[in-house]
Amino acid sequence: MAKTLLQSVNLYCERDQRVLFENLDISVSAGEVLQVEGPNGSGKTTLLRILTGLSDAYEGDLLWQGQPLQKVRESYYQEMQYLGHSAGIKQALTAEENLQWYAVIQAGHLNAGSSSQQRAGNIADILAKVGLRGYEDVPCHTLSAGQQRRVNLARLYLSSATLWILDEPFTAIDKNGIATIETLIEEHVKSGGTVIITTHQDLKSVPNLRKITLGEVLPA
Amino acid sequence: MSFSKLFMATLKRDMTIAFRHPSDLVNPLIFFLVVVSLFPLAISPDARYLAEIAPGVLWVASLLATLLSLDMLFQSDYQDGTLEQLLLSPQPLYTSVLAKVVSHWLLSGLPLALISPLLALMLFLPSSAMPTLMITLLLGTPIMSFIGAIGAALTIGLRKTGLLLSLIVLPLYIPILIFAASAVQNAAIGLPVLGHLALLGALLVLSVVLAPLAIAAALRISLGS
Amino acid sequence: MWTWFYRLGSPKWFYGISGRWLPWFLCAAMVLLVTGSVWGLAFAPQDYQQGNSFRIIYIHVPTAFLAQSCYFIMAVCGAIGLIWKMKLSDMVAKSCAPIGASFTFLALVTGAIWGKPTWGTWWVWDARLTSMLVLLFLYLGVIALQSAISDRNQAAKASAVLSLVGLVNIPIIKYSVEWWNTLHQPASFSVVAKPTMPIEMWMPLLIMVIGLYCFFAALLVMRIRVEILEREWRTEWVKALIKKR
Amino acid sequence: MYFESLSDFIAMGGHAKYVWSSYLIALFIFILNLVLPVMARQRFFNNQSRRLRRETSARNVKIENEGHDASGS
Repeated sequence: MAKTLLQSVNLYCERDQRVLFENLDISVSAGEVLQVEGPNGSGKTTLLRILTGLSDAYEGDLLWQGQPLQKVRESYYQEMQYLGHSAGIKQALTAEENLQWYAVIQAGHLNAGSSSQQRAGNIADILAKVGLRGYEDVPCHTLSAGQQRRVNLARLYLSSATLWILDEPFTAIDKNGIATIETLIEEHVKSGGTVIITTHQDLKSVPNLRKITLGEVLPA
Repeated sequence: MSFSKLFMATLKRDMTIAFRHPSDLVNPLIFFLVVVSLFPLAISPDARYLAEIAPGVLWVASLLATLLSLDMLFQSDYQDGTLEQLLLSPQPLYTSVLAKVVSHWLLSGLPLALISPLLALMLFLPSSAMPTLMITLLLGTPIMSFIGAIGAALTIGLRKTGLLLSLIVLPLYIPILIFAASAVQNAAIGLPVLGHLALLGALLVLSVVLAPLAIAAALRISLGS
Repeated sequence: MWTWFYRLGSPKWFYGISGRWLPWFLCAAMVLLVTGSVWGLAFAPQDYQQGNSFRIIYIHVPTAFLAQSCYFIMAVCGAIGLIWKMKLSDMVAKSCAPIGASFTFLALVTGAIWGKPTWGTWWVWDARLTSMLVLLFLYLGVIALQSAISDRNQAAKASAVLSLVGLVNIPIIKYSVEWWNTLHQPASFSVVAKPTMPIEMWMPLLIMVIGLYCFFAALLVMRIRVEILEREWRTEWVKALIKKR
Repeated sequence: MYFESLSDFIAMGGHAKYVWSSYLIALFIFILNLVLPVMARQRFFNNQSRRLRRETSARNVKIENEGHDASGS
């Protein structure tokens, strides 16, 4: 059996005197995809932010490889890549500059041993892969919403993290783009990676898919 | 990953962004200029009188200018989601926070200190006090950036942050104001200022060491809901 | 294990036990405060320089004293809440802020009133009054931050950080203000130092200080109990309490 | 008693307005500090009992509806 990476035990979260979820037990292992579903306002983003360790507005336990997440934060962040709800890029910077900064701050899970020239080459390649060839050096505010989203998604190529946590990655992205990302997820999972994702999209080609649905348990 | 690489990357990023929005750079300076020129209009254009209040006026004005520039520190990073990525980085938050505050100072406090002699002339500050004025500003504005950043980090994502931020931060600025303004006053009447400057320097060291810890904690708290 | 204990066990236990303490605190505070002020107002001799206006000391000094220790308690409890995630500690810190602010305000007002017959003006930029004023600003900042954040836990943590920063700053502020204004009287009362006042002047002051501490404890407990109820609204024991009424 | 008479005591050697106003303001603030938490407590119990009543009535309606559906089908 594959090793459990991230585990939540008896997770409880309330917001504005409303219970979002309770007794939530999640566990994901290597090579698995967990799709979180639920209507708007059911707490999908909240759950994902809790799982990244950003939010601590919960009760219960979160374990990373069997250890409490708060205690192993550093090593968790070496292995975890989160794409949030918001664009995650600076409008004033070019796509390349954005990725360069990310390459440095994500350095814990950057493909090791790359010099700055190699990295520049890498970044150009990566931007080409997400279909932004020729847009490397224009400020991001001139890009369309979908293109900006692609700059953000390009970070997945930059990273060697095992666990990806993706919050609505398909927003504002066209059909081709969706196919590209699905392939990317598929490859990641096949090589032993793990993905936790919220989306309304059907992930047909993705192996080892499990789903959980939030917002079904009404408060008693 | 070395300390300097991470520090420089964030510093360079923030500086690049600021230079692509030049108005953000110039606005605090204009504010400083306008506030300082209000005092002769409100009180009196009499040179002797102005020279007497000049240290206090210059210092209060630069304090307010710093205060108003604080919201550019984290607010836009918060809105576009890069701040949460910074918090999720495996790199030490201390370093990146330090880089952000230093770039804030380079973009707000340093220019203030550099143009202050010009405004001091308008207020007839004795030229013997000019070097002290610049030194106090060079020492004091980074402290204000550091302490202000704690307040800015605590108020991220709240509505109507401007007034709240001033309420939180201004009382903490009082010691800097006292030491710095009285140093300039002393310099103007020919008294020694080394003690004041040493105290400001000590405060600067203290804030460089401690403030990033508080800022990092505050950022995690503010993004944690 | 310990965090679990603090998180779930503590508030209910505290609510129960504090309900039994509260009347005692209130009684002690009442008796001591009445004794102290009657003694101070009617029986203590007048000050040979300031005359009877000096009797304001029995209200001014204890409140000023308490206002400062209240900030200290607030910051320390905030830190405990921040580090060990003790909810009760968060509640103490939160409840300290308005009480401390009101005492600081009282100390300022009585100081100003005392200043009128002593210095001839309502307000003097005296070092101790000025540091009290800054202390009031610090309290108001903490309260403003607390009320601006809607999430309870986040508000508690943010104001804990702010009050800790304030705590680090208070000695610096005090030093700078005293330095700025070296013309000030030495502090007239301290628990450890030998009193310079005659005992019949000094005793009521001590009684007032102890009484005010009891009163402070009672106020703190009252506020914490409300805070516990508001945080634990969904637990069975609070629901049972509500139904009982 | 330090003072000769009650009127002396009230006059406070000419400092009556300062001394008595200080003590009155102190009394006012002490009482305010006592009343505020009591009121907050009252408010909590009122709000929560209203909420409980609302929820129980909502649940009763729901149970009635469900019963109705079951008999109808």
